[in-house]
Amino acid sequence: MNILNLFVAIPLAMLFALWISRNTKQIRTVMVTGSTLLLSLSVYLTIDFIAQRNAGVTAAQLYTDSWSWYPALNICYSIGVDGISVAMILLSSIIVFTGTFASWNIKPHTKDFFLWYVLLSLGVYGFFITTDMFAMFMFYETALIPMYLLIGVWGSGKKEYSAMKLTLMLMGGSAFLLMGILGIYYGSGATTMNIHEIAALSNIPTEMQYIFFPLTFIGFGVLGALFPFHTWSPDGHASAPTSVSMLHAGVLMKLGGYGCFRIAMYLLPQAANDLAWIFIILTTISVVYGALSAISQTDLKYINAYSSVSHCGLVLFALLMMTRTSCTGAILQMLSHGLMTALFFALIGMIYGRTHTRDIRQMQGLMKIMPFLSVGYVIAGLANLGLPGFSGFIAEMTIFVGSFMVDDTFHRTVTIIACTSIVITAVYILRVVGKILYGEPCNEEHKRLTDATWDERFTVICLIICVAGLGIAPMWVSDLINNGVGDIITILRP
Amino acid sequence: MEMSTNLLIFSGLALLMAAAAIAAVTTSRIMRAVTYLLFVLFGTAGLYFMLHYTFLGAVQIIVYAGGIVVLFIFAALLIGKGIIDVTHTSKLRYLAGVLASMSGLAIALYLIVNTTFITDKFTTDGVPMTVVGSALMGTAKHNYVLTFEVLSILLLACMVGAIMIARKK
Amino acid sequence: MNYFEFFSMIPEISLLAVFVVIFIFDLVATGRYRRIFHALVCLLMLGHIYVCIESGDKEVTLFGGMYYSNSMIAFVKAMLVFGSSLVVLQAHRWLRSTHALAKQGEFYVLLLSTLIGMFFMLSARHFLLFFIGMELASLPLACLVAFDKYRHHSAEAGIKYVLTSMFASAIMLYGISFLYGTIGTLYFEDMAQGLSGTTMQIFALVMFFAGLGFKISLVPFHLWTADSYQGAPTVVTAYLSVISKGAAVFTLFVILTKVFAPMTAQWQMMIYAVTVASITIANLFAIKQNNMKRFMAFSSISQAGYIMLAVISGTAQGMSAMVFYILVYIMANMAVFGIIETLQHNVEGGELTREHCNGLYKTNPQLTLLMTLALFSLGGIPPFAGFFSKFFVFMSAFDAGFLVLVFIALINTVISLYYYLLIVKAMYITPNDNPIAKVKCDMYTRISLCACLLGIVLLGICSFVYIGIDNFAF
Amino acid sequence: MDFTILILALPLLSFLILGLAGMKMPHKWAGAIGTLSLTLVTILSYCAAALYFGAGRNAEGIFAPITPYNHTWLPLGGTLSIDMGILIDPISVMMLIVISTVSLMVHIYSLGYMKGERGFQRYYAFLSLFTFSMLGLVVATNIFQMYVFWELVGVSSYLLIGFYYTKPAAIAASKKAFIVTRFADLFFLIGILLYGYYTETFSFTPGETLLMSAGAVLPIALALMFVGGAGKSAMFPLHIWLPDAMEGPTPVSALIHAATMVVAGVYLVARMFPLFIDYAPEVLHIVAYVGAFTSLYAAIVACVQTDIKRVLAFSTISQIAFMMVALGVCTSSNPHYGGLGYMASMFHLFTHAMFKGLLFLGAGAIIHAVHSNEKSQMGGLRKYMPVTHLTFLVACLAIAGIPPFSGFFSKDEILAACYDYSPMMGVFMSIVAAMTAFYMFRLYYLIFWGKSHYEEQLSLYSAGKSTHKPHKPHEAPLCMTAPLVILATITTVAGFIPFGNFISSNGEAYHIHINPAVATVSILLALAGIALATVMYIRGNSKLTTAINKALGIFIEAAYNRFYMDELWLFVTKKIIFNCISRPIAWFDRHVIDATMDMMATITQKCGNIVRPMQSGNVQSYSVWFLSGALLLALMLIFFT
Amino acid sequence: MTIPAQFYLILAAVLFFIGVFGFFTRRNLISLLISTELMLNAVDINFAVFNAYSHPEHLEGFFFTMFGIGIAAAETAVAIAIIINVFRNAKSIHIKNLLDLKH
Repeated sequence: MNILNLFVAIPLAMLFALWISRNTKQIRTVMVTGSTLLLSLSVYLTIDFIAQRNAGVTAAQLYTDSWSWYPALNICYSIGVDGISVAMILLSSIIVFTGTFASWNIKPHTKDFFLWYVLLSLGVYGFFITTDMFAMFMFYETALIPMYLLIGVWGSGKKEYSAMKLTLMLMGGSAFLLMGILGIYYGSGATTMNIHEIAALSNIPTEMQYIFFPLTFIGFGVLGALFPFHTWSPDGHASAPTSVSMLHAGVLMKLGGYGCFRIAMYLLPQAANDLAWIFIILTTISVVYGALSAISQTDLKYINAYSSVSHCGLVLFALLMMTRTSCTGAILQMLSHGLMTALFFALIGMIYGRTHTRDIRQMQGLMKIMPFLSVGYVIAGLANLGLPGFSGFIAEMTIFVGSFMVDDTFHRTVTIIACTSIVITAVYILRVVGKILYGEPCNEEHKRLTDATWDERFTVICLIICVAGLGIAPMWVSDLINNGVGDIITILRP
Repeated sequence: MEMSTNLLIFSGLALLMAAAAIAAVTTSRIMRAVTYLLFVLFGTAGLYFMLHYTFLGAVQIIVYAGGIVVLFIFAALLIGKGIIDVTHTSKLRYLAGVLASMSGLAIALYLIVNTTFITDKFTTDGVPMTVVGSALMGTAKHNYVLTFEVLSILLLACMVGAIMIARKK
Repeated sequence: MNYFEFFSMIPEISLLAVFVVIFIFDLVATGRYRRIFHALVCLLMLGHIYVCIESGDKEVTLFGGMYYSNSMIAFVKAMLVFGSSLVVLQAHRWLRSTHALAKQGEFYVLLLSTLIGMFFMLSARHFLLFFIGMELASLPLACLVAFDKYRHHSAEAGIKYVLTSMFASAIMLYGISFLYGTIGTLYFEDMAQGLSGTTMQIFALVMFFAGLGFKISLVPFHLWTADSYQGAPTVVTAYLSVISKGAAVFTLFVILTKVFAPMTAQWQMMIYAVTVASITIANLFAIKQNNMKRFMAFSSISQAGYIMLAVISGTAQGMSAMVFYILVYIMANMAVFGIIETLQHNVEGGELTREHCNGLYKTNPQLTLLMTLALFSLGGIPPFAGFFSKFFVFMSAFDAGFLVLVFIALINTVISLYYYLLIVKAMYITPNDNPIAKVKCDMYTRISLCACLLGIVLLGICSFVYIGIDNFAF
Repeated sequence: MDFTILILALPLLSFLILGLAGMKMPHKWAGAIGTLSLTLVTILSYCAAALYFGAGRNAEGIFAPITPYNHTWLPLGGTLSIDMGILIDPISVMMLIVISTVSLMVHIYSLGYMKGERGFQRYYAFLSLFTFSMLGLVVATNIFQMYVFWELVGVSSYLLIGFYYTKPAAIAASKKAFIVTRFADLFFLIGILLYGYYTETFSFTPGETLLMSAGAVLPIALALMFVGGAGKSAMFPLHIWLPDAMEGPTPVSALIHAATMVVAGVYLVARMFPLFIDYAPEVLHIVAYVGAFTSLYAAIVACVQTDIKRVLAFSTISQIAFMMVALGVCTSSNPHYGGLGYMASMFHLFTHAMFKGLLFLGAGAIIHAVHSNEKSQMGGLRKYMPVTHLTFLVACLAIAGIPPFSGFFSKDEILAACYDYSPMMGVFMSIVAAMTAFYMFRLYYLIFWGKSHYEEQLSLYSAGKSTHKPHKPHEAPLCMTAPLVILATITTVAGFIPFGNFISSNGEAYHIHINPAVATVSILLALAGIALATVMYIRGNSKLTTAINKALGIFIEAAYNRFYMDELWLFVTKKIIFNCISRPIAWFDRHVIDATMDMMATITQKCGNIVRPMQSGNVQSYSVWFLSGALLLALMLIFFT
Repeated sequence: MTIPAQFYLILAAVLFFIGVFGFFTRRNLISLLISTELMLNAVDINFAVFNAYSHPEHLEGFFFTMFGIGIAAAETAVAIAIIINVFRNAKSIHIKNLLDLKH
């Protein structure tokens, strides 16, 4: 029995258990049990993975296994993880776990909410554990579609429009992606769908790579909020319910970066090298543009969504720099951004749940009313603007140092441009903190509001611990990632 | 001589059929249209006779002229005689119809004229009834007992369906 | 004169036996025996699935090469019988209604006769048998479309269907006549040698294709579809959209690859154009539809376009992808139609529109969920079967080198997703004070819906069905 | 020296305790925990200094740096990694002493100053955080660790400035401080990246060969780093945040914005000094010019401000600029007198921390007494607050450069170094020094001399012209005056520390020589400044003052408004960046990019309408389509194959 | 010497497209049906002619024509039944009364 299968099996079991559960208590029991199991399983996986690495196991992928699925089409259910996937699985587990608590009191249709929620996480886990392009693509789309209902039914604001836009744009992206995947499969001689075997073959003709690299990269890039395909993000995030925003920004957007790296760049290395400059320009725009857009927003979620555009842009940016350090930084940034944004969205959701507005012009002095949430918000903000001691700092620094290792004017220039985002980030974060948390409460109704409840506190504290933990002791996770990145980088930069 | 007689008969038939066909699709009264159709069907039977397919000609007269046209007449009478068919309701649609059918005709004629079919195997022997009978009843290649049986199912089903639809209760 | 050859056509003869049994039962049974009529038909048909599959292990060529059957064809027949059984299962409630009750027997008879016609269409290796099979499959269907005699819409749908059908068969026959004229035979295996792709043959090909395009309802031969689907009784619409279409697609594939093999370049180009048109135009229509059956009509046109992606490849892979697609399509579409059928009894006027679906989730959560899954499957969303079938179809077309076509189709999936989501949105999101009251399904419908649900969820994930199909291909 | 880890650990621990559990504690406990940990830190720092300097010089005649801890924190690939460790060398030890002393004083002082304030525990938590960060900064073993703590220092400063988070001015000031320094840090970061890439290490002492290969880039990297330092140390034009930062509690201003954090920039340059002097002397000159200009600018502005904390803030800017100048005028020609500026700068850093801390704490006591920052609310306070008055006077004398107070010695060395560099620079800086004396004594007189605001108000009240009974100023409690006295003592005697023995540019010891010419000139100038101030302000605003004000009207107005630098910055940020860049981008995103996506949907919908007539419901037109479609297909196939 | 086969084919084509023309332009259902009969009839002629002139070895065209006539009869029967039903429902067989289902 391969431990990785449990990551698919547990959500499946949860789906079934949810299906038969009758009341809220049972639903909560199922969710807490399931997500705790998943979390402990991923912690175990991480520890065991590191232990195996320390014991000198050098295979690129561990826990590999493969079952033939559609033999005629060379489709297998192949699984295996390297450091990157392990880190991502851990991240997903944390977000799923905390998201469960963040949606403790979700209404109405609690059961269905969690059904779709678990289906989404099933897709996410599946994507990270599989190494077969078909299975990856399947899980990828499985993770996308529940978003529609989660936003549409349980969201707020112009949720129908946002949900539709988000789904269609992401599905449009996956249309590109499917082209890319088929191109890779047939380009490599149609003998296998396993990404590692394709990489080992490395026989895709360069002209084909030129066609399919942009398709694949844009396909994943849409989910990674690549400029100019990012516009689903602000609307989608603004309308989504708390835990869905968390999961979406925290994990789902990471699928994009992961996919870009794992499939687009890994399997199409020549094109990645030759065409990277186009996407570097786009991602640089993403980084600065997202941050600048965030400055003048007035809706908390919009601010954070644009901030996500900026930060996720940085992920893709770093990946395209294609140095070992920058790619490690990119993965770190995924982790860090996942945790921080989840924290942010959780807090915004909690604040919104009380004030019923997200307009920063209508809130003031929340620090006095809800100190816990406000302090949490300040911490999240500081983490987001890259304060040392939090995860954002190590990720950004690794990225910048790594990107600076590419020694030519173009890359240097864009790196410096991307660096400016750290200043802009500070501007919009502090603007919000100053506007809504500080000052005297301006709204009489707000004065009667209460601070966080226990489940909310739990969510926030868990996430803060993770963000700080990653920021204070980055070495183990950096090592973990570095190993995984190395194999891909050797292909990209032979 | 023979040729010219044939040609004469053919031309007569062809002209008659074409004229009757045009009349059938342009006349404004249904009964007349049915009658013109009957002319065309008889003309077709005549063509079959010219091809020495006498059996086919007989079938044509019995089934078409005797069966189908009677159906038409019944229907026309049932629905009420004197239904006026107005041909020019929408000019645009009419024009589109004319254009489409004429271009279709043009293409078909062009292709027919420019394609060389094998046409030298014509004999005046005709088809003996025994050959027709055995082919209709045989199971070997170029025999048609299967289609015959399937057609019988088709007729049965259509009968059931038509009666079901047409009967009053 | 070996008339025992008739008994080697096991699926057809047994189906004919069922036909006769039902026909006689309808004539003689009265009173309480009639009550078991429906159950009897369902059982006989389900039993017939077994017969079809059993017959599939050997290859038979009968009547001097006019009839041919192998495991793939037997499987497709079984699939069609299965789909028809679903239709019959769902028809129970409708057949109980006063107008239909008197014609119950006719319904079964007509349905089975069309099924027999499709069987012959599938097994035909001669254009005459093919044509008669096709007519047998369409003419009684016209009666079924017009089955609700007292409903104007049903009659209108029926007349539109039958007139278009006759027009289409005339065009098709004209094409076939020229094929015959240039080749001199109508046996499939002999025709391939005589084909050389002359202009006349191209013309004949297109004319022939137009006739089948009518049955599959491909653009531009599709215009009858929406009207007939809307007007016909819902079960008949379901039958039209899945069974009739499935049989026609398979036949088209066989004829294109067997007969028109020398003209592959030409027909591929033809199907290319038709596919692009079908998917795109049907999608454009579908986003504007409000009536659910009409909407499903356009959805089915678009789906037909996707099936064409498998046809265009003309390979074994394409064939298995196509059959698998049809199977999955049967499941998903039957689920949707089953729900439409169930719901529309509770709707004033009997025409289900999207507004009626608003807020359905509150009152009928299970039906809503099934509907959602079915629509997701139609839209190609994993982990439901539709995703797999779509992926395989794309793969086969990609394999054959139609990259741009695949891309266009992929972009269109986004549009199609949009309109499927519109319905999901109506059911889940749009608020409604008076949603359709809680509906209780009868047992037959419930069985069929469960079968559909199982199919939607499991057909993709469990690969043995596809593997089985793949073993039969060519 | 292993115990030095405690110097970092204790404040961190106290921060964590206070931060996590502080809200549940009574105020006294919180203050006790903070102060106690700082006391221990101070003791440890002095021990470290004693042990380090007591161990004597090594064979090369220098105090060898000790690195008791250095661990990889974050490997960055290649030879690069971020290390965390502790570096003990003369300047870091000196900084340890400065920070722990001032911080301890501030901790004690705050017990009284902040008594009863809401968020008292939070205040101590932040103080501990700041102390931890600042200590971490000075003991950094490499430039990246420095950057890490640099950022932490910035954020603690942000938190402390915004301590009174309900006050709009405080919020704005904290934001401004953080963003301006962050902006400067961007350059610092890029400098570090350049430095790291070319020298293949982040350590302060890269290998010679690597340095040679990095030769061309090194000055750029160092210049960028200086920009970072300039931001933190409030050099023109990045100084704008510092005066506003006075919105924080006054002890915080004393600690962060006078004594310690703002000199981080100077410390940075001093830390990189060996590289500056050997590889980028031209950058050093830039440092000198920037410093000189800043010092003049700040001195002019300080002369006309009315808010006492602002005066002190500009005086801080000016004094830090002195230190920068001192570093900038160093040359590599002569081991000692070329590096005199370095020593002088460090010396001034030390003495300035003490007397400026003292000034701020004194100002705090005054504000505490009169509940205002404005000079107009003060006057004649010497009767009411004798201790504060005396200690304040000591500090003023020190900053003005009157012997035997410590400021004289350090400033004199700076001036000497300036004269060595170029007479122009010397004269220029001497004038600034004179202005320093002038504005400090202007401040002193306006606070402690002249008519008492309290008495005026009282007489108005007793005459019935005012309904508001004024509050009588009173001397601060012991826990506030004690730090004043301690710092005054240090200020008085610190000048006699043989600083050159401990700190010099190349590590070798030497004796400080007072250059009699320079000393005389500077004393005379200082006295002149004091005399002018005395004439003008001892009795409040004299006629002379009014006359001068009139003569220089516009100029004074401009100076009072800090030469509109803030407005300029505001224009750039608010008008240009916010209104002309950010808003258009946000607009562009919604109305162009997003609209394009929406437009695709709309076009699809429109196409849906366009094709609709095709489905007319007329079976004949269906057939027309049918046939035309078939014919078109046929024609297409015929023509294209 | 016989009549060229093309003559027959041209005649059939003319008849066929006259039928098509009728189908496109007539306005009542029975006329439409009559037009389709014309078309089917033309096709039958084609088959018979091809059999007689081009491929007389087997009787494929012959039988096609024969079965075609049968099928045409069946089609007509069904179509007329439905037309009668339409008439019952709408009291008219004019095509303009059959426009309920559209768009």
